[in-house]
Amino acid sequence: ASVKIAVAAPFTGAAAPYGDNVKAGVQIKVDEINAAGGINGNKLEVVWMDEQCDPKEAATVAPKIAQDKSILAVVGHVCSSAHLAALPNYVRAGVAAISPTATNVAISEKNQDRAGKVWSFRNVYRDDFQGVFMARYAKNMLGLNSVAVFYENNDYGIGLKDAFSAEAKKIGLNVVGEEAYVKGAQDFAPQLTKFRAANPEGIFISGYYGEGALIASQAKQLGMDVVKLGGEGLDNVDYIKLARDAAEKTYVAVPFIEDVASPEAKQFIEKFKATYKRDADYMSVNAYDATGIVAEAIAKGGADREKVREAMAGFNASNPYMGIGGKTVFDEKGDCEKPAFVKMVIDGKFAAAPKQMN
Amino acid sequence: MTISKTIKRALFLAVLTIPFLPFASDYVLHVLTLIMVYMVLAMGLNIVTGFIGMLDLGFVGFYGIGAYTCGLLTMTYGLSLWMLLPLAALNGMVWGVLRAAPTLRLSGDYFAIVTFGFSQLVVLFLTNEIWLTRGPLGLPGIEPAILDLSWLSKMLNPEWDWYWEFIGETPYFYMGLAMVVGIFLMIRRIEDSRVGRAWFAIREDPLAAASAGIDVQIYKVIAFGVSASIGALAGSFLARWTMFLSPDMFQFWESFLVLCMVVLGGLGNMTGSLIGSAVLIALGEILREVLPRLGMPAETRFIVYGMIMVLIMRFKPSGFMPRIADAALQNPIIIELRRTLKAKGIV
Amino acid sequence: MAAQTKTPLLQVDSISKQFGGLMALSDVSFDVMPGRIMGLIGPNGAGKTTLFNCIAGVYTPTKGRLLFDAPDGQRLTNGFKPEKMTALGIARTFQNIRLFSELTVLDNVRIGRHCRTSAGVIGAIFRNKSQREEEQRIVDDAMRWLSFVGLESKAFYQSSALSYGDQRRLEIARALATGPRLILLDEPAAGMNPQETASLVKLIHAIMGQGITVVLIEHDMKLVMGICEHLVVLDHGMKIAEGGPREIRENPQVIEAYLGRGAAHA
Amino acid sequence: MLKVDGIRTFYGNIEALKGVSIEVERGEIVTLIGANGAGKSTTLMSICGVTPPRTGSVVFEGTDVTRMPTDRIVALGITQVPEGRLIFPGLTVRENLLMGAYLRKDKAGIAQDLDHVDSLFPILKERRTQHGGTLSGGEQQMLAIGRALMARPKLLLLDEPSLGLAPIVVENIFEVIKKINAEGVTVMLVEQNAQMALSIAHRAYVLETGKVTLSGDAKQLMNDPKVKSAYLGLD
Amino acid sequence: MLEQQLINGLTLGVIYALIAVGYSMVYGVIELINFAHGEIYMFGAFFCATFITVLGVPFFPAIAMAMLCCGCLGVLLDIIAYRPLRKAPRLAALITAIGMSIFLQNLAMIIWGSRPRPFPQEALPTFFRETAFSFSGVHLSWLQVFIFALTIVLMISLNLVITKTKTGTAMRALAQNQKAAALMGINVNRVISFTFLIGSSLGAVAGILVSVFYNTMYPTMGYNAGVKAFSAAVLGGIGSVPGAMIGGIVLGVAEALGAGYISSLYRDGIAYAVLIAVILFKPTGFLGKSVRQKA
Ligand SMILES: Nc1ncnc2c1ncn2[C@@H]1O[C@H](COP(=O)(O)OP(=O)(O)OP(=O)(O)O)[C@@H](O)[C@H]1O
Ligand SMILES: Nc1ncnc2c1ncn2[C@@H]1O[C@H](COP(=O)(O)OP(=O)(O)OP(=O)(O)O)[C@@H](O)[C@H]1O
Ligand SMILES: [Mg+2]
Ligand SMILES: [Mg+2]
Repeated sequence: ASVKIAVAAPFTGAAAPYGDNVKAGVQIKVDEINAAGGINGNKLEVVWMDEQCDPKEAATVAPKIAQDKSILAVVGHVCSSAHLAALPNYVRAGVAAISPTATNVAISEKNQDRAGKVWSFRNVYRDDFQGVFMARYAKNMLGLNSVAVFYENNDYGIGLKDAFSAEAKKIGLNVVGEEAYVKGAQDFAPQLTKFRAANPEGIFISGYYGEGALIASQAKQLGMDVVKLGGEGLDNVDYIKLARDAAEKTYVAVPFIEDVASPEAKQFIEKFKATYKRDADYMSVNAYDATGIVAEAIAKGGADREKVREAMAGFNASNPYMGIGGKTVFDEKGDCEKPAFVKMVIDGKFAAAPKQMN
Repeated sequence: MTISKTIKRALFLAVLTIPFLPFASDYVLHVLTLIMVYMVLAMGLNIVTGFIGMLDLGFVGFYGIGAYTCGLLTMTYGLSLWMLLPLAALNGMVWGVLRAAPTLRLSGDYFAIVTFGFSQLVVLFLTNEIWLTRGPLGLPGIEPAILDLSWLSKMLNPEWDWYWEFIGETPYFYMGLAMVVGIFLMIRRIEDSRVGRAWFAIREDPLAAASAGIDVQIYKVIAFGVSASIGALAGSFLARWTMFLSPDMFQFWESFLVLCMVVLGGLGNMTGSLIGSAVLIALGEILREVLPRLGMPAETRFIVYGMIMVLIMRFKPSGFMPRIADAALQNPIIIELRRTLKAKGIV
Repeated sequence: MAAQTKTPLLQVDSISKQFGGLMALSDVSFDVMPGRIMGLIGPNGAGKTTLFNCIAGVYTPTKGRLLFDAPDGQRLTNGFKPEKMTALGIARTFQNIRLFSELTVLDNVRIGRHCRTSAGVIGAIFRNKSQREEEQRIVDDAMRWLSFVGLESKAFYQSSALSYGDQRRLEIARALATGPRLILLDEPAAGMNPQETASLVKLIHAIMGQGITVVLIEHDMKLVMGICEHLVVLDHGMKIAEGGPREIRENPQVIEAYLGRGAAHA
Repeated sequence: MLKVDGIRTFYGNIEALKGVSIEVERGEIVTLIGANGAGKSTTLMSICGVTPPRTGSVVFEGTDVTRMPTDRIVALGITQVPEGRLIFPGLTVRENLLMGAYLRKDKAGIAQDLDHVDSLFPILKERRTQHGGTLSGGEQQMLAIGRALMARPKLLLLDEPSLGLAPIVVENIFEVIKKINAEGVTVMLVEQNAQMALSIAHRAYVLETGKVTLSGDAKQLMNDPKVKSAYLGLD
Repeated sequence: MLEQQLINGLTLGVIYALIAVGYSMVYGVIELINFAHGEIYMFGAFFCATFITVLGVPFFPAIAMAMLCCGCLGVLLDIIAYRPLRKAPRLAALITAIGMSIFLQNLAMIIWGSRPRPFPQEALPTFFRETAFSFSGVHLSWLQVFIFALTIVLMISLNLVITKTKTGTAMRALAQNQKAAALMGINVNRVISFTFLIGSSLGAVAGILVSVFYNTMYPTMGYNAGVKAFSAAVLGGIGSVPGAMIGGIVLGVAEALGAGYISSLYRDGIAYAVLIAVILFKPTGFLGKSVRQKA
């Protein structure tokens, strides 16, 4: 016998790399579970649902998932807008979803049914948390006085930069400029040129690693040898590959770092490297953990969506889920708080920053 | 003639019963409703691209305008959908006419690129004017459609409460169906009229049309207006149906998708637009279902999708329904004329 | 002559038209009298079609005045758009046939009725009684003109499937359907054999019979000389002669520039 | 030189040619007359491979060209002045003429032929740099003929060359046709102006609804009562 | 800052121009907005990188090989997708182009994965990254100089080919009337294939240079590039090679100045606004000619 879960993520289209990261994490977890005899003797099966990070596609796959009663829970979606579009279906049909990556604050308000039950969880911290965290880190740990903010004009980028800028203002970190870019952009020179005139000590990159790397390298080309700061969106080895030496002096907030990682985490990292020939990033780690959370909830709740949800909601302070990305504890809104760590690029490699805040 | 009419009626009745059939899950109804949204869009676009022959690459702009008009007015003022539908359509029409002003002189691909730029500007506006649209954060939690006839029922019988919140796919399926049928009939009637003929004349030869006494500019503006209002209508339906909007839903890619539906169906043929939408949306979903069964990963879906599009065009280069102005042939006046001509032995 | 007591239907008053450096028409003047067939002839590139385009509103003349005796009195029509001219009562056909080729023959003529009818979008949607009656009238009128040019039996053909001669007739029918007082025919007999040309002559006489004035561009001298009462000859954008067929045929300048020795006695 | 044998050509399902057979000898002028829609233009297009016949064969100088692509047929020496002129509206008059000489490599010969065309149609020389599309109808016709001459064909197919031309030019055109024929170019001529055509042709074919109904010596056909009434406008 | 922004815009513009030429060429001949051109551009970059990393070919020969491969890919595209539609309505080919673009993009995703990759920098000449010129705080790398120079050379030679050679005139003739072109003895299919060959290999060059310049390539990169290049081509007057160059540069500079001085949020918006304004003012783009059919 087998139990099924769905993974809804972008496997095609412009956001496909993120789906790829998530898929890798999920696959490793699922293989591990099945190698260990499955969940209560049942094989864990995954239904992959491509939604291109497109809200319309997400709203189409969601009822498809919801109607298939053999699917017990959903890992996904990757993008907040897709998650928001899919959400009403999960709430209505009563199937729990856990997103490894969607950080938009609005999700916390739209994920309850009329009885107040939460149907959507996430094992990633919200934008507001890490924005505040990085602002403090920049000011207090790195001693920066002025930063420029470069953000991707999407829900993630805006949410993160808003939190960052607000906190910066509060703690006296001077934000000398805010500029936007769009997904897939390759040329950032005009905005950077503008920044250069204000002479900041650092650039906070509120976006993902693909564009982040280009920003770093183009800043260097323009002669801006500054500190780069970012959220977990920058956490991917491709960042270093693409930015090359311009990646040095980059500080990234991440939910976990190898140095403080558990043995399981280290094992995962090795396995990931062996399978995919690259370093794991936070998306894969979170996806791995999200799958673990779902699997444990199914083990507890059995083949019953409602019970699975209950089991997921049950990961609270007294009963945390211990994953490779650290403790996951859901609050009453399905959000979780996680410790944040800082990684930095040294000699072409990510390493734990010497100074950590907590 | 009469046979096809019977078939059409039977088909319509069959569609009506779909939600009660065993296979009609929420997913199926959702996909069918989605098809109907695209049917409306395709019909709207077909007016400009099929009837007057101007390549409009920015149609989705009106879709977005309609959706946000409806979404924002719902969220801020709680207006009823029944009021919003005409309002959004009107707003779409205003923008359609406004867009016409600068583009009337343009021809061919220059028109195409300006319309394209227009829709990009709409998306940029929706993305960047966060104070109004919440930008990329989108508009989550738009209220579903509500049908409130309690004022009427209270008058009839104080016990009754005719108040329905449209939850689930079935009511939207019927709303969508009503919209498709209504707009289809409406366009078919316009098509088979003085206005429609003027449009076709412009499509075939603008100079000859002008020489036949048609004010080309005005009829273009009318076409833009009608087309835009239909786009906006589809948008306002979408807003209350998906209950979530974000600017990304109105990227230019959507314009191309709708254009593909129109061309695949047959330029200038409304029935074709219906077929085109059904085929392209269904294709995506069928592939989603079929490919994994053939052991192909989710990533291959669009390889096959693209290939099938190419193949359809290869074997149906004029689309499924190549005939233009075919509504006219079903006009009773024309049928009657044909009959008398035949009786007189002239034809 | 009776015509002299009438006002001209159309006055072409020192019209010039320039394309870049090329004077396609310079200072051309003549009157078109109602109820007559007038011929416009001249070598290739003389500016005949350009003159038609000026009269019909496709081009705005660089200089000069066009006066049309519209139903509501004399109108200066310089710069009017083609649809306005059609509405005023000037219809035309094209030298290179321009039909609505994917539409049926009937629809081509129905479109000709456009400027004499009024239904709009709202009317089309609701199809009230007056609108239905108008549609019926449009069809009746269209069929009348089709049978007038002898295309009744091909009403439901796609117009591009017609033979060349029939396409020319259809263009004439479409022009007639606009209810003109003046019709401009640009080489209607081009590509027709003598038999077909003969039936075209009959058709033109019938058009006259409807009280419509005809101006005709044609290179078929037999036809021109046979039916035109009055001729204007253009060469290099200038009027070089005007008068009756006999006069023109013997005008040495016209023979030199246009007719050639052979055709002079055709 | 050219042997068209029982060709049948279709437009979709419409059979435009129902078995047409025509022979042209080297050095001849052969004319093809017939009513509108008889299939004259289609015959020429079938010879050139633009609308290849479904059955039957076209043999040119011993080469079977029935299913050859148009450009290779043209390379063999058949050039057509097509119905409707089909000049290139966006190219200048000069470029249009040079396109006619597309397959030729002899620069000197091309220059010489350009002069020749200029002398035949002086107006084209005047309009040298104007776009083909803005020429008057008759000028376009001259351009189309000039362009065909630039190819120095062995066999010239002319589809209604006198269409839309002033009488004086028509005379001129027929002179030109006679002249180039005398220079050794074989000509196949489709004309509505049957009288003129028959008067310069050696032999003629009459086409009716896709079939050859009459053929023979041009002078003889001119006196055929059927031809007289139907195509010459003489009763 | 202005000098720097102008250089930024110019760099961007030249890149747009480079992609736009391929568009413009194909458009000029068969009036097809070849949407798959963006994908050819992307394949160019991936081919070149693959030849370098997998086969160990040096940089410049790898460019030549990639050009050849993309040229062939373009020709193949024409033969299997567009050629059967020569007589079909124009939009049929457009839809086919869109379908092909979807197909190729997803094919690349399967072959090379969806993740962005760096260009194999080891293979590049080292002087590329060095500064060639600098004035008032503005630096130009040799790579930028190389891109500028190459683009200009390509433009000029291409323009000469199109306006001065027989094949070029044949291309334009073909664009206007294929039947007549065939009657002139022009091998229509061969000329079109030739156009695709040239246009696509130029697309490959563009793809390679862009991914070298930005050190990144990914399967969806053709999408944005295609849109911008198409806009540039229209702005300059579609079908005109120098037009594509001017269009690209105007667009690039408008973007850079817009982002630098007005608002980075409306960066693309400013580019489109300029595009629209120009077209409204000059309805056939900078160098486009409108051939009006005579009445
Ligand atoms: N739009 C235009 N731009 C430039 N020149 C033009 C344009 N239209 C016409 N011409 C030129 O003006 C002159 C007159 O052209 P027009 O078409 O009026 O001649 P026409 O008398 O009708 O000749 P035909 O008997 O050959 O049809 C021609 O030399 C033509 O080349
Ligand atoms: N493209 C086409 N599609 C369909 N039918 C066509 C097409 N071209 C010609 N025909 C038909 O084929 C037949 C022969 O046409 P063709 O043009 O060869 O006649 P023609 O003798 O040259 O006449 P004309 O004197 O009018 O030029 C006609 O019945 C015509 O309607
Ligand atoms: Mg003329
Ligand atoms: Mg013919």
